[in-house]
Amino acid sequence: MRYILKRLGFYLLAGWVALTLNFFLPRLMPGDPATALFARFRGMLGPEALDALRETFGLTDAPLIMQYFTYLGHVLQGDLGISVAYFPSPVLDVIQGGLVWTVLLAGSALIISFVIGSLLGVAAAWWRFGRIDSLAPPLSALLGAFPYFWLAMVALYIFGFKFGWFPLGHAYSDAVTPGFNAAFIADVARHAVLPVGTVVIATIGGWLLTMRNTMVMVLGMDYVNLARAKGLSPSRVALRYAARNALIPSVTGFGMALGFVLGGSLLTEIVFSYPGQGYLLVQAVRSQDYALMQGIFLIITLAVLGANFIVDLVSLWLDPRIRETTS
Amino acid sequence: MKRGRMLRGRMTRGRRLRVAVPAVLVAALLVALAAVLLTGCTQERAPLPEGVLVVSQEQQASWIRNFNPLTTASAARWPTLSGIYEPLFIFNSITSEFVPWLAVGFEWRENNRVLRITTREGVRWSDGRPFTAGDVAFTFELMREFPALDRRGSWSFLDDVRLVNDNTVEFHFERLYVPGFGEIAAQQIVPEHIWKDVEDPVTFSNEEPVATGPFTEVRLFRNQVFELGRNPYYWQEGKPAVEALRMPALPSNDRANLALVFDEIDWAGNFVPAIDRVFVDRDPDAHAYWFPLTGSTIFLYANTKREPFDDVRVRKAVSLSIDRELLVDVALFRYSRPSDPTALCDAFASWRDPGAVAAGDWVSFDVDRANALLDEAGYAWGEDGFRVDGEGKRLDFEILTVSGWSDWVRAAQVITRGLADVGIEASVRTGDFGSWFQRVQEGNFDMSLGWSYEGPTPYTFYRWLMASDTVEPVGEIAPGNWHRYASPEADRVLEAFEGEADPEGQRELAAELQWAFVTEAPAIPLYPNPSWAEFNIGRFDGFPTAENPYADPSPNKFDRGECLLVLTNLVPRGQAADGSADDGSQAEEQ
Amino acid sequence: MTAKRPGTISGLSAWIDAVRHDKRAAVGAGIIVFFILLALFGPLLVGDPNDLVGVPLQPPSAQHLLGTTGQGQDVFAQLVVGTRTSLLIGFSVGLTVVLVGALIGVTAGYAGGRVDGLLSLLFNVFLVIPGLPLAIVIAAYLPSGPLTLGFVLVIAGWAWNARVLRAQTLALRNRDFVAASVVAGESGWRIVTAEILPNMTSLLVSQVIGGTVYAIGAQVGLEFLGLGDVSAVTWGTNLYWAQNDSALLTGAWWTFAPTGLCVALVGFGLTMLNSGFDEITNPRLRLERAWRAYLTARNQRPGRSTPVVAMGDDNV
Amino acid sequence: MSKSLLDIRDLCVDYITDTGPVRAIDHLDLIVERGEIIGVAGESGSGKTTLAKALMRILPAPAVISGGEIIFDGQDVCRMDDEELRRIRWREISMVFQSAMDALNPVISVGEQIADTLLAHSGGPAETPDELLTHSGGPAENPMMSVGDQFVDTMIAHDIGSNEWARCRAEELMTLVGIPTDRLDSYAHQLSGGMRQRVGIALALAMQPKVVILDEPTTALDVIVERQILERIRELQRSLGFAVIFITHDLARMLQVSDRVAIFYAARLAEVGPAAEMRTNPRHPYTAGLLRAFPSVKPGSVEPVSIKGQPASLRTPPTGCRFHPRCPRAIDICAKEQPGPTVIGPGHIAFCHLAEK
Repeated sequence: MRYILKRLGFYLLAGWVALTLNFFLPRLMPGDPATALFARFRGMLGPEALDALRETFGLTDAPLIMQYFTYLGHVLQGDLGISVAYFPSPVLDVIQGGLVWTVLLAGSALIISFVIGSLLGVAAAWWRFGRIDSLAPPLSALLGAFPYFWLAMVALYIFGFKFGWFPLGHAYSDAVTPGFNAAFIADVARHAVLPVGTVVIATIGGWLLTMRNTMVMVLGMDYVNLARAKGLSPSRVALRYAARNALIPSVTGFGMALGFVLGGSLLTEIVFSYPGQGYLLVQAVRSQDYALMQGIFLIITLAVLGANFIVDLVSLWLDPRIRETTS
Repeated sequence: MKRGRMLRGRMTRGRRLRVAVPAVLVAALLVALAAVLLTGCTQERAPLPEGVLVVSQEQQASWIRNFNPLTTASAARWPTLSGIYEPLFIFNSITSEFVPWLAVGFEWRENNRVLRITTREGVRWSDGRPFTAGDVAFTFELMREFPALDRRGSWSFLDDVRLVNDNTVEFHFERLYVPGFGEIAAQQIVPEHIWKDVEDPVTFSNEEPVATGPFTEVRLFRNQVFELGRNPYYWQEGKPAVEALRMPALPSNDRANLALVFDEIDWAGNFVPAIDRVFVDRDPDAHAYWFPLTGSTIFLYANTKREPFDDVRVRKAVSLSIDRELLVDVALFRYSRPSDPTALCDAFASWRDPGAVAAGDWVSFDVDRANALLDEAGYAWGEDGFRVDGEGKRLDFEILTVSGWSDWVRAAQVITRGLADVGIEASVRTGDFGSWFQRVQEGNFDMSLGWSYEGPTPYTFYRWLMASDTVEPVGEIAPGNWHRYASPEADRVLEAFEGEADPEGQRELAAELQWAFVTEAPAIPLYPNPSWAEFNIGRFDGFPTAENPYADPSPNKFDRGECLLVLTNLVPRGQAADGSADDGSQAEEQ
Repeated sequence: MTAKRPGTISGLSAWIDAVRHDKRAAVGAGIIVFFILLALFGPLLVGDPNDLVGVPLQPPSAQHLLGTTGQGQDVFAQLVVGTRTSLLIGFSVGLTVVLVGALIGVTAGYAGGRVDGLLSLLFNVFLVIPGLPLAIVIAAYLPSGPLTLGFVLVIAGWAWNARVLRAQTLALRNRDFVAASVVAGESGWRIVTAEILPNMTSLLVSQVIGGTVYAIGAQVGLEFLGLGDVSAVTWGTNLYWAQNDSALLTGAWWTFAPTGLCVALVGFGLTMLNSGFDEITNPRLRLERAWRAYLTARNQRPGRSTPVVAMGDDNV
Repeated sequence: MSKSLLDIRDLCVDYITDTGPVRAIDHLDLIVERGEIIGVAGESGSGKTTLAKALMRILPAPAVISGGEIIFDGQDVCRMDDEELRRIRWREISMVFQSAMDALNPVISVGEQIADTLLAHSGGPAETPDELLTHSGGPAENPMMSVGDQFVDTMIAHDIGSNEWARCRAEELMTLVGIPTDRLDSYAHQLSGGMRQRVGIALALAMQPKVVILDEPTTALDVIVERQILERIRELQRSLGFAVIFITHDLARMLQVSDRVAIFYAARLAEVGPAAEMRTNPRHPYTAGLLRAFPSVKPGSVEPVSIKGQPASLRTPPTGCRFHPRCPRAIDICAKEQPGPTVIGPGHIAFCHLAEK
């Protein structure tokens, strides 16, 4: 319990740091976002119109520290400001629609690549010097070295454009009605194959190598030797004794990889015009929609923090030692 | 022992659970993968529904529901201005005419100080309430009260708007400003009975629009796609023939082009490279385009507040060094042609003055004359093959363009080569749109590519090229006239233009403006921009073409409601009542 | 006191060893050397990559080895010149990331106590804040250019190194020879520079390599989004332009395929170098390798139980 | 067919390194009789643990068995395939590892680890319940009596091989080694060092093997706990009748416990003989040295005297008798010729040129 509270405290702190970064970044950077924001309206609008807009966007001349507290207050109430590009929609409304797709894309890619990669890693270590072990690591190192979005472009070009096996983008086709029905789910799955597939291909090697290396180490441990000496069946030794322990560092790494994979899947989203946060973020950057940009960053960060917390709970379940050391 | 049994139970459950969870996970994964592969290989692309026009104009990652036609803070949804709300008159840039729309007529009074507009009778809002002149007056009053809604700056020349009766409204001008008619004519009108209760029309997102246009009913709204159905009370009998508009969210030009090529879009306004090969050849019966040269004119702006561009001879020499034929070839896949000396695009073809065209001999490619002009201006050749100024400083400049705008970047590179031949070193400097726009607006550049501003008459075009009152000091934001050129001659003509309501008189003044331009060379015209328009003629009939140029074909011409001309003219194939029905049904079956 | 202690991992010489004895390390080193040479001398051999040399979107031909871009530039020239800029940014960011990580990680590990608590908290927080979105947001505020790019990559990437180096410092700190120096009253700075850092050389080099892999990947990603200086010629901007010029639509695979392959090859080479090095310096892995070779030579395959080989001529 | 339980003949074990194989057990001959406790002693690196793991063929890479035979109950372990090995492991021959902390899976409760073992050999231990009863049918004061009753209970209550059965068996085994049954759900790190080692013993006894290898089972423990555990092992051995191979570097302790003792030096057997005789009449100078280095803990014993010099390197072993560089009585021949076995008495053999005299 104390462990959970401690981790929770850490994530709250990290969340606060992200919030603070979010607030001060635009204010510390050269150039005034307010000016940039209005550059494009100038000439089209009179000074009165500008002032009216200024107020609408909540840009004031209050002291920085006051602005900071106002900002924190707003964020706590779920008010992330108003998007410029999607004026006058609140940032939260703009983000909401895309979040589920990003979570779906990054989440399923992460889980699939984690499961497959880890299984392959277990296999490579277990049949050490076997075929999997000699082929998989260099191959996955090579695949992992390709930029996600490049793989996405190639996959889209070959399977979408040339062969037409998969749709060219979007999360589902316009023809189906979103909802819990088979047609929609199949459609979403079909649209997810290429984006998820490319992220999986790019990330699977990381899991494979991590798992393989830890597994090789664990296989040298006495408890695995003992398990073997006990005459347990090979699969039981491999999975319950070796893999189970080797999994712990991977799961810890899972939390950290999350942010990384999310970043990569943002790029993939752009290639597939997958309606998640990725394209939205880039669009926000291009249209200098700072409020939206910060909002997306904040939401992504919070999502990653939340996922990390879940990972912590999982490793708590996986590794009884954690329960002890902090209680 | 009791405790032992309890523990025993727990352990057993735990064991089973730990075996079961991975098994279920793996099974689920396998099933998902299999399902995905199967569906992936078997499912074909679903054909588009009949009668629904799929349009891609805005490039957005996802849609946010907002149908506010007045907001300035961001671009309104494309159909908000081109299908939902309607203006008083629509300026047809192909025929250079104002087409009466919600208004049927106008009349200048009191020495062109009062504009009286007669509104159309029998028009109804999409909720069935009648449209009246009161709605027009209300809309303008709303813009006066909330300046953030006054997108065209109408209240910079208006003094008052007065309702005369249910179908007449008077605009009282603060000063003599006949071109203001264009701004008033283009204003989208909102219903008073709805908007009078809106607390803050600036942030009003107007999710269920009530309007006079052909498509007002939001049939579907998702972040990926939305559809607008027909207005049940549309004032044009039997129109629109199109059942609904569908807007898929396509985030980029590239993505929209893919959708276009794969028949997922019926009407788009994108730049498509090598369009004949990439688009038309894939399905010549359905894929068509028409790129009339009615976009704005693309200029090379030289900062006239900086040496040596304050010298007209240098500006003309720069112009003469440019091989515009090569430029349109390399930069634009030959979609355009070199600009003519008056710089007017084809929307103003009827305004061109042949004399001025002949006099503007500096808008051509002639390296010798360019060199002669530079010699004359006193820029001698230096030792390294580039010219130097009076102080011996080499002539080297930056040409600004926007990164990602590859036509511009390529154009700038062609210009660089031409300049090198006349002894001027130029380098292309690309920046993101924001920083580029900031620099040109503040006049912080040597040379830059840029667009022009067009109105219904050449008045707007030349005003933003030459008028003194558009010149801002360097360092301050100027919405136009980034090259900061002031022509007293043009000022005089422009002022006369502001008071001239007679078309013949306007034509004479426009010729004078053209003469001023070709004489003073305030900016260097490169080419008229095409008005991009691609369409699927297999599914819809009635798009404007070179053979039937009844309106501008591009969905990009939505700001002044021009797309309404096209939308109300389109007929789904197979439903066509006229002779084209037969071809249509054949195309349908393919 | 600067001499290396027995039992610590040796430094650079181990790398040379790795390249000489490990196939993977040799392959990796070969790839990297090739690209470094290409970066150094390649640009001298090709023309100006920005020059419009021909009709846009020409497929590969004898005249243009990798065809032309959507703007009519030579793809090969762009690739070669891009190698220089991308590798330069990649390696310098890789180096900086480790320097920053070492500064903070070693300080935390060595100082301990409250300093450690604070610094650890700092890098742990940075570790959980997603890097690429952070980099995108910061890059959006700064003027685009290589410095901005480097800066955001360092901000988003240093924490991992700090964490690893802190752990390593802690481990070294508890070693006898460091403890002895502490007792002998040597200054903290001296202990860090003379005792701790030299004993981390190979880890540091490995981290620089890892950091470079990260930097090249992230840099290409950011530039692909148009957050770099799009007028510069780098691998990332090449891909950005390819996408921008409708490479997919026009079927111009040659505008994006070679660049992506180069990015992957460099990343692959660096990774191979690192893992080959690991194989050599990790005694366990090294012994297993020898063991396997021994068994293979005797027609035996490694199995689950201790192998039995016939008593041969190899009496000790 | 040998009557001995375990007959090790000419066994060689090599560790493969970059620079070639290093021999960790060099031509070893050793016999283990049924039900006896044989102690194996020697300095670290002399090949004791290697021997233990080699017997079960669980020596990990980079080890290979490069010769010899390990005849267990008439079958050569060296000729067995994985499946055959799996069948004899733990049922016939089990082991208590040096550090129970490392040997216990940290993420599975000790109860599950015991249950795992039981379930791996479906059908339960080799003995039938009847045999089990006769096994535990010792003196009345033997604590095994009650345990034996429990065994029967278990068999009646549950099918052999079911989870419930395994659980009950695990509880019995815990009781057997003197750990409260509620610790079954504990994890290794939650137990004290002594308890962990007892769990290790419980594990080793789970399948009622014929021989249990104890690899320095008490190294990490304090003297009192060590004594308790050794006494427990002794008791169990007497009641259950398994043989024990007891590996330690503490010769004095070993002599108290063992029936016979084998002394290793630098991968070779130096001397082997009955414990009593070895204590009083060591014939190898190394054995004598060890005895002085680990004097008996009994009161009035002399101060320990360590053997001078470094243990021999296996990579570059000394020629001739490997102990000669450290041997106080070394003569010329010691450096030249490897000494052969010299029979001192019944079962007492020394490998020393001076042993005969």
